[in-house]
Amino acid sequence: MAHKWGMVVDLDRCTGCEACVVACHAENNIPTAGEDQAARGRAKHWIRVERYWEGDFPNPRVRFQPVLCQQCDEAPCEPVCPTYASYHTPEGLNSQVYNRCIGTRFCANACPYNVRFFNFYNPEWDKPLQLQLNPDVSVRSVGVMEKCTFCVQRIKAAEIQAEAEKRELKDGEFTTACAQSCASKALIFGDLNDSTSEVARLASSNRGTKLLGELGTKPNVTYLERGTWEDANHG
Amino acid sequence: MERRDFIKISALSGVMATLEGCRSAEKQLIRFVPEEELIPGIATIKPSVCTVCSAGCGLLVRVMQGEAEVVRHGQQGLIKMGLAKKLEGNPQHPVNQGKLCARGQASLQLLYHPDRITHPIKRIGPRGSGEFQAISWDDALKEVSAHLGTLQASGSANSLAFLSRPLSGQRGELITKFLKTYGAPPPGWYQPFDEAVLRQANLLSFGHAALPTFDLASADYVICFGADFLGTWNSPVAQSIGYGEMRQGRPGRRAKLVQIEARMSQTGANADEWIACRPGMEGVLALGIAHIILAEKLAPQGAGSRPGPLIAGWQEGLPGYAPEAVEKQTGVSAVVIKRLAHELTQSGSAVAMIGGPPLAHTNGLFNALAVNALESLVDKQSVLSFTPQVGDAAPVQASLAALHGLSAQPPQMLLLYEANPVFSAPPSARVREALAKIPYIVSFGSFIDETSAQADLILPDHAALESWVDNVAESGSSRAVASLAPPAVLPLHDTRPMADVLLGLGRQLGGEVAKALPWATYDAMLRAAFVPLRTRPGSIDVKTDDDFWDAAQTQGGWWSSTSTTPPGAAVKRAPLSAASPEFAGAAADFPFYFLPYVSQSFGDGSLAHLPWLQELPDVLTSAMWSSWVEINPKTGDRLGIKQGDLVEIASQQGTVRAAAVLSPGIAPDMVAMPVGQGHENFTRFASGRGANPLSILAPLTEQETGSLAWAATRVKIARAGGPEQARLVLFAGGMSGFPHEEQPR
Amino acid sequence: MRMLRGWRRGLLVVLVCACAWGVVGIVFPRRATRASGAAGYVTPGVFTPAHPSAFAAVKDFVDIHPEHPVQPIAYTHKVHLAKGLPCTFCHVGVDQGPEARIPGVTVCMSCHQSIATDRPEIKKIAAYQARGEEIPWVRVYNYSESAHVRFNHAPHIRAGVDCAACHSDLTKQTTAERKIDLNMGFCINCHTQKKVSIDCETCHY
Amino acid sequence: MQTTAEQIEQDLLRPLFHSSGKYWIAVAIATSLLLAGVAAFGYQLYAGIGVWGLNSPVFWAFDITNFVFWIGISHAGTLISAILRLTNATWRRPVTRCAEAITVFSVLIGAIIPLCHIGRPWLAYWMIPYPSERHIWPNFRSPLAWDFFAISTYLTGSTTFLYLPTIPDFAAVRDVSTGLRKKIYRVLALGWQGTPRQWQRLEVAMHIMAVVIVPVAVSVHTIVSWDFAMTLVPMWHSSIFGPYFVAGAIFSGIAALILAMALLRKFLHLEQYLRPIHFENLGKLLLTMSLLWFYFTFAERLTAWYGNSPPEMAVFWESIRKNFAPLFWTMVVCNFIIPVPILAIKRLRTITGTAIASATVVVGMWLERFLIVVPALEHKFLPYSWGTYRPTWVEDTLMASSFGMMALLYLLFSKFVPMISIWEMKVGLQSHAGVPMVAPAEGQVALEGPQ
Repeated sequence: MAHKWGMVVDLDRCTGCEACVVACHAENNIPTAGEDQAARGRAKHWIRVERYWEGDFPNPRVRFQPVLCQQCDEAPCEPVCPTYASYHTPEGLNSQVYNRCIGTRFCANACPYNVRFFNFYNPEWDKPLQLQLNPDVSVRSVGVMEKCTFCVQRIKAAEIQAEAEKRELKDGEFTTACAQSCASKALIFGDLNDSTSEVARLASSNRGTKLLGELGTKPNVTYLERGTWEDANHG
Repeated sequence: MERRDFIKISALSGVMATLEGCRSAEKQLIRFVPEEELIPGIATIKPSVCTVCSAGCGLLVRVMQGEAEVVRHGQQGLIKMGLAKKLEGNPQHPVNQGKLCARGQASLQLLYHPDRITHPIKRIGPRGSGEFQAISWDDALKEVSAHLGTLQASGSANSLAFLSRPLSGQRGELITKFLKTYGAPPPGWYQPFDEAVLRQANLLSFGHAALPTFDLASADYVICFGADFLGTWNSPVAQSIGYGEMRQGRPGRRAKLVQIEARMSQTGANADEWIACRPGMEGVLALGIAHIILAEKLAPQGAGSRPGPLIAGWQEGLPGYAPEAVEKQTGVSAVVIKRLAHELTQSGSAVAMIGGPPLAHTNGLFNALAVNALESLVDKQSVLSFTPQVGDAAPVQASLAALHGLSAQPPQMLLLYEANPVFSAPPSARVREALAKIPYIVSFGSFIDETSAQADLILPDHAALESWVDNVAESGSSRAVASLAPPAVLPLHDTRPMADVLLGLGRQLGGEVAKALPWATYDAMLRAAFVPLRTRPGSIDVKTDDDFWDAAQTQGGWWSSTSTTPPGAAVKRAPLSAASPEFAGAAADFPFYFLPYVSQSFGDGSLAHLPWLQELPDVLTSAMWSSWVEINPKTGDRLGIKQGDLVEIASQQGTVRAAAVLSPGIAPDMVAMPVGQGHENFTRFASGRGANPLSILAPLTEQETGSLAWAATRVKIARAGGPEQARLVLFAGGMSGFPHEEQPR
Repeated sequence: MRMLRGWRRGLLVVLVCACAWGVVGIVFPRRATRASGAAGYVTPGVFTPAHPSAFAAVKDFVDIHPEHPVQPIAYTHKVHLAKGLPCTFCHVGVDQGPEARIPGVTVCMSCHQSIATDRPEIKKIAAYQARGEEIPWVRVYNYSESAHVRFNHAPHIRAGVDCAACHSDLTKQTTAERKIDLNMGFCINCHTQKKVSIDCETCHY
Repeated sequence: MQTTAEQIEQDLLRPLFHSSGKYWIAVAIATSLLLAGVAAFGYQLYAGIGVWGLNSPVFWAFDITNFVFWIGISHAGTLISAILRLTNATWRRPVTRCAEAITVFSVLIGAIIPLCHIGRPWLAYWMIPYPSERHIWPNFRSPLAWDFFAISTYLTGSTTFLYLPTIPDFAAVRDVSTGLRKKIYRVLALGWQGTPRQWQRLEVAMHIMAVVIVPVAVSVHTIVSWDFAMTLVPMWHSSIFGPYFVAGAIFSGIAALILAMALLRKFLHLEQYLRPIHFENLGKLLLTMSLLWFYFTFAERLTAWYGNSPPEMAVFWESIRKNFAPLFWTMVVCNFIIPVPILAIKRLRTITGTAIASATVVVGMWLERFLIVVPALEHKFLPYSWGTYRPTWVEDTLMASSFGMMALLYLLFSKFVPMISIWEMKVGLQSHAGVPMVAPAEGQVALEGPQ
C-alpha cells in the first residue's frame, strides 16, 4: 500500500521549547540570516512555534502552535506554480523542486500558512560552519523557494534501505528531525495509510482540528486541541 | 566592502581571468592523507555526552565524511575526515531518552564556530585588549610548567587558583586532585544561577544535597513555584518527556499544572493555571496552602513529618498562615488558596516543586523549605525523588565565594576553564579588578570571551565532540547514570584537551602530582574510574574490564538497573520562621522588581555566540538577535513606553538599556530581562549585542547559603529612545503589530 | 544641427553619470553587512552570484564540463580492469550508499608497495605518500550544484545497471573521461525505459 | 482654419525630420533613467533579489504593482482605438495612433517587469512550452502561465494593430525621404502603393484586428487579476477582480492617453490636430470610468466589510484605518474626489483640466495596485506571520526606470512614425469637406499617398 506521510501536532503536549526549530535548521541546511536580514523579515524557520496571547494580566493565557508546511492535499501553492516546481508527489508530499523553481514567489503568496521561504541571497556560512551541512540535503541557492519537506531525505533513505532489504517500509522506522527531537512528543510523524500507526490513531482523535481547515486545503498535519484538567478528570 | 561585493564588481568589470586564477589557487591547497577510513556518503552514529548544561543528556552524533580545511605540520591543506553533522538524543540514555533540547542541538556549532581559538595564543597587548599572538604548544606548555614549578619551589603553591564552571564527572576530579597534590586550595566553581539554596534545602528537608528528579509521567497535579522546568531548569529534557506523558500520555487522565510566578516563564505559558505571586513570598503561599491541608486534615496522617518541622509553627498547624493573612502578603486570593489545597489533595498524585526566582531572594531557603514541606504533605506517590549516585561524592557546587576568594586574596596564578565571571558575576564581585591583580592567568578557553580576554596565555581545549566526555547525572533519572563517550570526531584545529594538558603538566611537575595522576591521557583516567562499575548491576553485563570499557563507549555510558535511592542523611536544624524578602533599593525610588531570567536560547549567556540560537525566536516574545525588557502593557501605557522603544533600567548598581517588549505575562510592578546578551567580547555573533542584566544586580545574598539573591534588585525604568535606537528584531508580526496577535479563529 | 552636437555631448555626460550612479550603487550597496563580514563560505551553484566569475557561471549554465580532465597521475583503468580488479576494489561504498570513494594513496600503495614500484607514475604516488599528501584527483563526473540532484549509486547497482551505462566503457580508458553527458534527459530516458519512477522528488530534494 | 492635405502631411511629418533641443534633453533624461534601471537590475542579478525590500511574507510589492500598472495603462490604446474604430467615431482619428503606441510600449514594459522580478531570470524561458528531453511542460493550471500567453498574445496583437494602419504612413515617409532612411521605410512600408486592392485588404485586416483585439484586451487584464483572485489570500480572493481590473485598466489607460496627448500637442505643436473636442470626449470617458471605478471599489470594500470575515477585516482595516490609510485615502482623492468635479463641470473640462485629472488618476491607480498587492500579503491568515514592507532604492530605481523606458520609447517612436495617422486625417479632411465619404475599400476614391 502506498504511504501517506502525515503529522500530528499535539498542542496539549507542546511546551514551546523550540528544539524542533534548531533540529530543522541542523537537518535541512537552513542558513542563518543574521540580525540585519532577520530584521528585514528574512529569517527562515521551516517550523516555527507561534505564540498567541489570550487575556490580560493577571489571567493571561498563552497558546503555542507549531506551524510547519501542512503538506496539503489541496495545496494552494501547487497549481499556481508556472513551472511545476511546487507539485504533489504520489506519496502526498507537497514537494518543492528547487532546480525547477524560477522564483516567481507566487506559491509563497498563495500559501495561507506563510510557511514558504525564499532565498533572497545565496546562503553563506562563515567558515568552517559549512562543514556541518548535511550532504543528504540540497543547499538551496539564490532565487529559489524552499519549505518544510517532511525531511524527504530521511524518507528516501528509509525507502532505499527497505528496498535494499527487500521489505516494506513500515511506520516508525524513521521520523522527521523535528519529531525526533520533540521531548514532550508533541510532534508525531508517520504513515497515515497505516491504520495501526500512532499518527493515524491520533489524527482521528476527537481533539483533532486542521489549521485554517475552513479554507479547504486538506492538510496532512492535524492539530490536537489543548485539553483541560477539569474535562479530563471531572467531566 | 565585503569580499562578496568585490567579487561581484570584479566579475562585472570583466576581470575574469584573475578570478579564475584565484579559484585555482584555492584548488591547489594540498590534500593530506586521511587519518581515518570512512565510506563517503554513509553516516556513522557515535555516542557522546552533552556538555552545555548540567543535565548531561546522552547524544548520538551523526558523522559523515567531508572535506575540511586544516593545518597539519604548519601547512594548510584539505583533509577528508569524519565530520559531525547532527546531534540527536541517545534513545538508550535514561535522562533524555532520545530527545534533545534546542541548546543541546545547537552545541554542534561549538565545534565549527568560526571564531574558535585554533591554536595556543599568548597575550601581547594590554590585558583585555584582545591582542594575542600564536605560540607553539611546546613553548606554551614550557611557559606554564615553568610558572607552576617556580610557584611551587618558592613555597607559594597555595597561591595557585583554578576557576571553572562546575564539572561533574572525572574532569572535576582531575582538577581537584591536581590542585590538592600541588598544594593549592581546591578549585573555585562558579556559574551564575547556582543551585546552592535548593541543594541546601533538599539536604535539610530530604537528606539529599542534590537537585530533585520528578516522575511527572505519574503525576496528576503539579504545583510549581517559579521553576522553569520545561525550559531551562534542572533537567529540562527529562522533565519535558514526563510533562508530555502527564498531559496526554494516559487516556482519560490528564494532569493539571499550576505555575506560581510573577513573570510568565515558558513553563508558566504552558500552565493550566497561572498565578502571579508577589516576588519572594512563594514560601508563604505554600504554607498558606499547607495551612488549609493541615487544618482540614486533607493529608494522610504523618505526611510531611520530616520537612514540616523545619518550619516554625508546623506542629501547631501553621497558625500564622491563615488564607486571609497569606492573601495580604502574597496577593493571591484566599479563595484560590483554598481551592488549590483541595485540588492538590484530591488528585491522585501531586507534586510541589520550587526553583529559579523564588530561591534567589534573601529568604530563598525559607521559600524552598516551605515548598518542600508542602511537597511532602501532598506527594503521595513519590513523584519527587533523588537520582541514585554512582559515587558518594556530593554534586560539585558553584558558589559566589569562589569569586570573593579571588578578590580578597589575589592568587599568583590563575587557571581558567569554561567560566566567564567577568560577564556573569554581579558587579559587586569586582571580578575584573581581581583579575587585574593576578600576575599570571592561563585560560583553557575555546573562545575569547570577557574573562579569557584577560588571560596571558590561552591553551585552547578541544570541543566536546573532539574530546573524551563524561558526566554523572545529578538528576533527571530514576537510575544512577554515568555517561561516557570517546571523541566523536578528530580534532579540527591545533587544540589539545584540557584534561590531557593538565595530566601532562602534572607529569612535568613530578612529585606528589605525578604520583596522584599517573595516567598518560584522560581516557586512561576515565577507564580507571569506570571499570569498577562493572560489578554493579547495570546496563552492561560483561565478563572482562576490556569488554566493559568497550561497551560503555558504544552505549554512551553506564546506568544502574536499580532505582533505589539510599535514604538521605539526617541533618538537624532549628525551625525557620517566615522572613520577608529584602530588596536592594527603596520601593519609592525603584518601583519595579527586577528579574533577570535564564534565557531559553542562551542559558546563562555562555551560548550567546551560537548563530542558531541567536536566530532562534524567543518563544514568548519572538525576539531574535536582541536584548529586551518585558514590561506589562499597563505599565508601558503609564510610562509612555511602546513596544520596541528603548528603555533604560536603573538600579542602585548601574543602568542597562534594552528594547521594550510589552507582555501581558508580567506583573505591573515587575520588569524582566533575559540573560545572555550584552557581551562585550564574545565572538562575531554576540559581541556588542544588547545588554547584560547581571551587570546591574545588587550584592544581596540569600541569608543562610550566601548564594546570590539575583531576584532581589529593584529598578526604575524610563523611556530612553525610539525603536530605531533599540533595534528589536521580532520574528512575529513584523514591525507594526502589537504583541497581542489574536488568533482569527 | 550644430546645436545637436552640443546636445549629444550633453547626452553623453548624462549617460556617463547614469552609469556612474549604477556603479556607485553596486560598490556601496545600502545593504547593511550580514551576520559577519569575514571570509564566508558561499555555496557553489546557480548563476553569477555564486560563481567566481560570470564566465564560470555561463559555462555552468550551458552545461560545459571538461571532457577529459588532466589527472595528476596517469592512472590507467584499462590495465587495472584487465588484471581483473573489480570497480569496488577502489571505489568502495558505491554499492552501499550514494557515493563512490575515490581512492587515495593508501589504497594505491596497498598494492604498489610491492608491484611495479619502479614505474615513474608509481614513484609519483610514493612521493605523495612520503610527503603525507593525498593525490589531488580532478573530479570527472558531477552534477552542477544548481541541479540539486541527490543521486544515490547503491540502488542503481542493486538494480543491475552496469557501471558503463553512465561512465562509459572504462576498460578502454586510461584516466576517466566524461564520455556520457549525464543530463536530465539521459536519466529520464533510462528511468522511462526501465519503468521506474520519474517523479521529480526521486532525484531532486 | 485652412487645413489641406499638404498642410497635414507637412505638419505631421515635421517631427520626423526636425528635432529641437528640448527633444534631446527629454531623450537624455529618459535614457539615463532607463540605464539606471539596467544598472540596478544588474546589481540585483549579481547580489540576489534581496537587494529589494521584499521579505517573508511580502513576496510581491513594487514589482507586481508596476506590472499591473503598466498592463493597465496599455488598455488605453488598443481597446479605445478598437472600440472607436468599430463604432466609427470619427473624432478618434488623431487619437488612435498615439493611443496604440502607448499600448504596445506599456505591454512591453509590463512583460519585462515579471522577467526582472523572478528569482532566477535566466530561467524565464521555462515559461515557454517547448518539447524537451526532460518531459516537462509549463504548468497550464498556473495563472502565471496564462499571463504569459495572454500577454504575449496581446503584445503581438497590439503591435500588429499599431502596425497595420501605419503602413500607408510608412509609405508616405518613404516617398519623401532619401538614403538609408528611405531604405528602412521601404522595408517597413511592405511595398505599399496605395492601390485599391491594398486599401481593401488593409481595411479588412484592420476590421478583423479591431474585433479580435477587444476580447484579447479584456481577457489580458482579467487574467492579470486572476494572479490575485485565484489565491486564497484575504481581499484577493474575489470574483469582482476581473471586471474591476479591466475597468481600472481602462481608467488608467485613458488617463495616460490624455496625458500623452497633452504632451504631444504641446511639444510637437499639434494644436490643430489634437483639439479640445478630443480632450472633452476623452474626459467624458474618463469621468465615466472614474464613476465606474468608484462603484467597483465601493462594491468590493462593502462586500468585504459586510461579510466581516476576520482575515479579510484584518486587511480591510489595515488599508482603511491603519498603516496604509494615508495611501488609501490619497488614492480615493486622486481617483475620485479630484477628477470627478473637474470632469463633470463642463467649464473645467478643458485641456488643462483633463490633463490634471488624468495626472491624479495615474497616481491614484498606481496606488490602487499597490494597495491591492501589499496590505493583503502583509496580513495573511496567521497573525504571528504578518510582516511589513518598505521598498529599497533598487525598487525605486527600477520603477523610475520603467517610466524612463516608456518615455524613451515614446520619444523615439515619435521620431520614426508620424504620431497622428496622416492618411486617416486626410480621410477625415475629405469627409469634413463634404465629399461623400466613400470607403477606400470600394476602390472608388484614390486616397493618394504623397507622391
